[in-house]
Amino acid sequence: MSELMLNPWIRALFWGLVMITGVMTVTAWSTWFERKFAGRMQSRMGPTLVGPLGLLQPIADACKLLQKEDLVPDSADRALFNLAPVLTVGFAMGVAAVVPFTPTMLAADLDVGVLWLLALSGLMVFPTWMGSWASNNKYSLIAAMRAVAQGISYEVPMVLAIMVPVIMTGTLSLSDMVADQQKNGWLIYRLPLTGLIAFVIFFLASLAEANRIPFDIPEAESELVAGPTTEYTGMKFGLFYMAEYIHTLLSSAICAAVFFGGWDGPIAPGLHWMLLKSVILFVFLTWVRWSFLRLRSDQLMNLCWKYAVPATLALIPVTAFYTVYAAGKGGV
Amino acid sequence: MMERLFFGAVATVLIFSALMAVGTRNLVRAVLWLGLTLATTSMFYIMLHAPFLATLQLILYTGGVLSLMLFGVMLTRRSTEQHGVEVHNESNGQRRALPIVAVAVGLIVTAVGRTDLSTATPAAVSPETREIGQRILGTHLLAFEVLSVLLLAAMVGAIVIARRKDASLEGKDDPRDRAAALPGSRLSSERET
Amino acid sequence: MGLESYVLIAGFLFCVGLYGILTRRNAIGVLVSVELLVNAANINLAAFAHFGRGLDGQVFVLFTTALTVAEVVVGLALVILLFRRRKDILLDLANGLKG
Amino acid sequence: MTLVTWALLALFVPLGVAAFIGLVVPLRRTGRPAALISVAGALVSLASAGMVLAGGSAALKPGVHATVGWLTAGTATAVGVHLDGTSAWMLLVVTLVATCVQIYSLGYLHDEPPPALGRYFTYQSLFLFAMNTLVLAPNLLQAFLGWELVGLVSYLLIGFYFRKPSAAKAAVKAFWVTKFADLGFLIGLVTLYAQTGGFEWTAVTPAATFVTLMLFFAVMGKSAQFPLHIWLPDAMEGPTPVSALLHAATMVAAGVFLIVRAEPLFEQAALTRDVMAYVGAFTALFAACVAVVQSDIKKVLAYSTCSQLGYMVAALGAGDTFAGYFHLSTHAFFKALLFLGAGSLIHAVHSNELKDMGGLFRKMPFSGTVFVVGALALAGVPPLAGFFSKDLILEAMHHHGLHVPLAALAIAAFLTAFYMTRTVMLALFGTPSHAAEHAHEPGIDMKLPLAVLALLAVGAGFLGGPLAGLTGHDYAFHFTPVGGAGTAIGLVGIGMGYFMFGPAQGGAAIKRGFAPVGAFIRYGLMDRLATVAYGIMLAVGAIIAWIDRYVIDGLMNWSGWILLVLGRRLRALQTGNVQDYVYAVALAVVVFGAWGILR
Repeated sequence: MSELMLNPWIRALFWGLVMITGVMTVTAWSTWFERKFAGRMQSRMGPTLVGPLGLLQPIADACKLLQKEDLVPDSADRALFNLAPVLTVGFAMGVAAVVPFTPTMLAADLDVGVLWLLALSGLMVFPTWMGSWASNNKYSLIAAMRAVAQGISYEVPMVLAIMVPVIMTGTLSLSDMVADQQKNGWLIYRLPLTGLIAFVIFFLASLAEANRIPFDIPEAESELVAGPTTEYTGMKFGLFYMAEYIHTLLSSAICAAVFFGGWDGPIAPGLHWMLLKSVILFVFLTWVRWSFLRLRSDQLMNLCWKYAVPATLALIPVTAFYTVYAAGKGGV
Repeated sequence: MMERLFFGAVATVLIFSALMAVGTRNLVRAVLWLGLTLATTSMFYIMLHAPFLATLQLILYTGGVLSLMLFGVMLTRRSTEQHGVEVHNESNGQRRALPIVAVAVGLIVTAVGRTDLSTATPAAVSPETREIGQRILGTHLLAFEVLSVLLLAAMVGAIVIARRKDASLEGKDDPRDRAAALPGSRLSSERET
Repeated sequence: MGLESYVLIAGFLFCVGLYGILTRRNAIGVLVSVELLVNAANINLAAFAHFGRGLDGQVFVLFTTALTVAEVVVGLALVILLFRRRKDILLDLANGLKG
Repeated sequence: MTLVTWALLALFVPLGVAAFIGLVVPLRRTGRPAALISVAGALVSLASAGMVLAGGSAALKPGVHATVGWLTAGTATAVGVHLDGTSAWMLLVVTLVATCVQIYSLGYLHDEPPPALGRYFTYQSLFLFAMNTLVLAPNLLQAFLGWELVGLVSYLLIGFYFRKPSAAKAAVKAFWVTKFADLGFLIGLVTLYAQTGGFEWTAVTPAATFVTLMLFFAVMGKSAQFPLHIWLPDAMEGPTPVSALLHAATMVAAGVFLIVRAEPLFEQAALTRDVMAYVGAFTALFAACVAVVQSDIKKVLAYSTCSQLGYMVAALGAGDTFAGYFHLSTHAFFKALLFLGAGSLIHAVHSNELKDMGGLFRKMPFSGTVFVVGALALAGVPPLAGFFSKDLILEAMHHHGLHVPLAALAIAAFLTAFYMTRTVMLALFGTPSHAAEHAHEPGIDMKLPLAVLALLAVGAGFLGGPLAGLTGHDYAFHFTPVGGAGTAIGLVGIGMGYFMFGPAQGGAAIKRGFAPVGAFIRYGLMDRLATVAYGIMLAVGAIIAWIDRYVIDGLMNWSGWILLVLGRRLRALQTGNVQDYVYAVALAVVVFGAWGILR
């Protein structure tokens, strides 16, 4: 077994399968968790009927979605319409490839893991756009404009924010980043405030890229019906829904790895720590989701261009200065 | 053998998507086919031991440039689409373009055939990403700085070009526009001539 | 795979782009074709960097990438201006400089 | 903490403050808190500069050099700090004057709206950073960065009242004139780099003459030497504390400092030094002449600054670096004092005009006294600060046999004493104007800096010995005939001024005799010159016009006709369709490619 795992292809395949299954399963039950959590926040019960504590609810949901009729609007661009949900899950899962759960448990230990991450988050815009354009529906089209504007805007602070960890650890590989944190302390506190601000902005930007509340302006069901997914039914809608959850979960995992030391922690094995940190962040996200109102389009853009981008631009020289002089690292 | 097959597959996708990008009449699809071409190119970069370029290609071209183009398509929708049907995207001038392109292909094949490119062997170790950074901020620093000035100029230029409001088309809420719309002013006399 | 296969593919891609530039009526279509040209050049640069054991080729791909972004930005701004003035973006109709 | 750490603190605290109060918009908008933070930053900077100097000449003499690599393409260059006696002392002078000015501004700009106040202090902190960058520069490249930065801040501060058209115009004028001069700096830098592959102060190169001439051109712009002085009087549109800090004490002296710093370079260029001696002396004389007839108190001081900078440049041209440098530091103190004193007079009467003042001494004894102290120091009355440094300059000119510049400087010394007496008499004594009736002393925040600077204007002259030791020169005060003559000339000037503008109001005949000259200088020396030049140009132009009309135009018309006919034929090629042009390009590429490949 161990000899077999040395072959990078086999290794990638194995962990890829593990990741996909794992992520799918976790995603399914994260919807259950979210509904329970939201229920408690609003003095409700959440799902209770299917299985003990409603634990089988996700399976029931999946069955329901599969049974529904698959509609394609007459004037839709059929090929793009069908391609979009597949791509959206594909891109979301692609991120999983570089998430380092433990030193050995990661599908692809890319040299340029960070860039891969950014690339796929950037690409996430396309399926959303494609689906809404192909629907040939007014609401969807407005949603498409919003999605693209939001996507390319938040790409900027996201890239700039993650430059802070990159400069501090001097690597583009996510696993090296975690290893560095194990040695020199977590990035969230290594440079006071800077790491924290970078984390907050990165986190916000990944929320915006995933179109989560409070950044779900393209979806905005109260004004745009359901945005990109207006015309989607059944499992195709389910795929969009799933992609959002996968994206959110993986964002939490990545933030845990990049800013909170990943698998670093005492006593318990690394994987436990990594999962614990990810789950805490995910709970935090759920909490945010059920506490905040949706932003307006212009507020969203203001937040990005007037606050997040200047802040990250200021962080980069500060970090560079710290890295070169105070920590005595880097330098030419 | 595996490598050959893989290369062949990637090259086929690349060329096919490129042909579709210039050939399809549907502008949106053309842009999306271009996206496929660019994504496939990043596969080439991986085969050429340039993973940094590959991911950057995805971020910048596929993520950035393409989104911009889609924006362009959406903003000019009235031109590209009527009653939900794409129009006006047909090609013209094939009769004169085809020969020149055919000659160009022939020339390239001939030129490559006359070289000794096939004897070149690839580097055994792939270079580190770090080295690229050092190159940019070392040997090519001047080019890098000039490039930053260029990007700034492009940014300013794009804003200036796209921002200027045509008083005859847009609402005249800016006083300068109102002034420009007055008879005899320079801007208004330039307009529609 | 040898260097010549990359160069040939890139050359062919370039010709496809050239064909697009010459035949597309729509300004955005022309921009798409220009992307193909630049992409072809980039493949060549990366290939020569790999086979020539240098890094400068890769560095220059980065530079051309940035250049292309600038070009697309300005190009699209022009397209939008054209659209505002003429209500269409068809290049063969935009011949105001006709002698 | 090491000296370098202190120096870095002096450098970066103002930057941090500028960034903090500049970028945190709500803070900037509140005005006064931002101002206090800025003053605190300046005080920290001043304390750090003091600590650097307290390190002692033993530590500073060999020069402390701490740099990091920057722009490492080709040959490496560096940024960092270079500490020796010269830069340490200059650092102290700059931070001291800046701190005084900032404290003074608290009172002077009290009535500004809060956002404007915040903006003002952001610029002030930024200026301190920029100036310190220049002062601590380990090489010419960093000096250039600082040089451009202070130019920028100067532009921003001159245009502080940007809603006033004259201020906006003055800012733009200052910017363009100095930027034009800075081209010289750039050309000099590029030449130096091409010759030596670096930007070192101590570079040795055969092209030194050219490089230094170019650098001196930039200095002429920044230090307001004739004929590039034209921006400085206009720059008085800025708030008076700004004039005191930037356009009297520090920024305009940056040019002089640059020459002091680049002494090894200038030593290789005898020609440049001669040019400097003559340009400096001429500027000193010319500006002093103009200062005599100004009616605006700030304009008097502005021309006086020009004139004094001329002294420094002339001294450097004579090769006596220390004399120029010493005068730079004493001048910084007493000219800042004069400007701030003038500021409190202006503040009291709300006018720059001398005729709106008069009799202010009785209303404002403190401001009047410090202004008189500054004026006496400027006039070179012993034992005030200006006496020692001016004496040293005159002696240096004499020592190096530069008799023509010496004569010019001596006349300028007379004029200096004369116009300062005139200003004092008109502004402080005589009959009070209507506006001066309600004048009263400023608050403590304006008095304190005035007191500090007045003490320095009195005592700085005695610092010559220690300063010389610090910068590695020899200096001991001797009484010499030249110096004595200079002082005597100054005293005569004062007497003359008192005679003409004092209570006696004598010398009516002289006044009448010189009235046309005064009017000529006041209302249009440059204009008259321009008129003459204009006449000559018109005459030459008429000749050229004839040739142009009948010879060249004839040819042109003929060839134009040909082109027209050709053009009509060729127009068919211009289809206006972009793709046709691309097609032509592609066709050409394919044809040439085929020729190249198949050949």
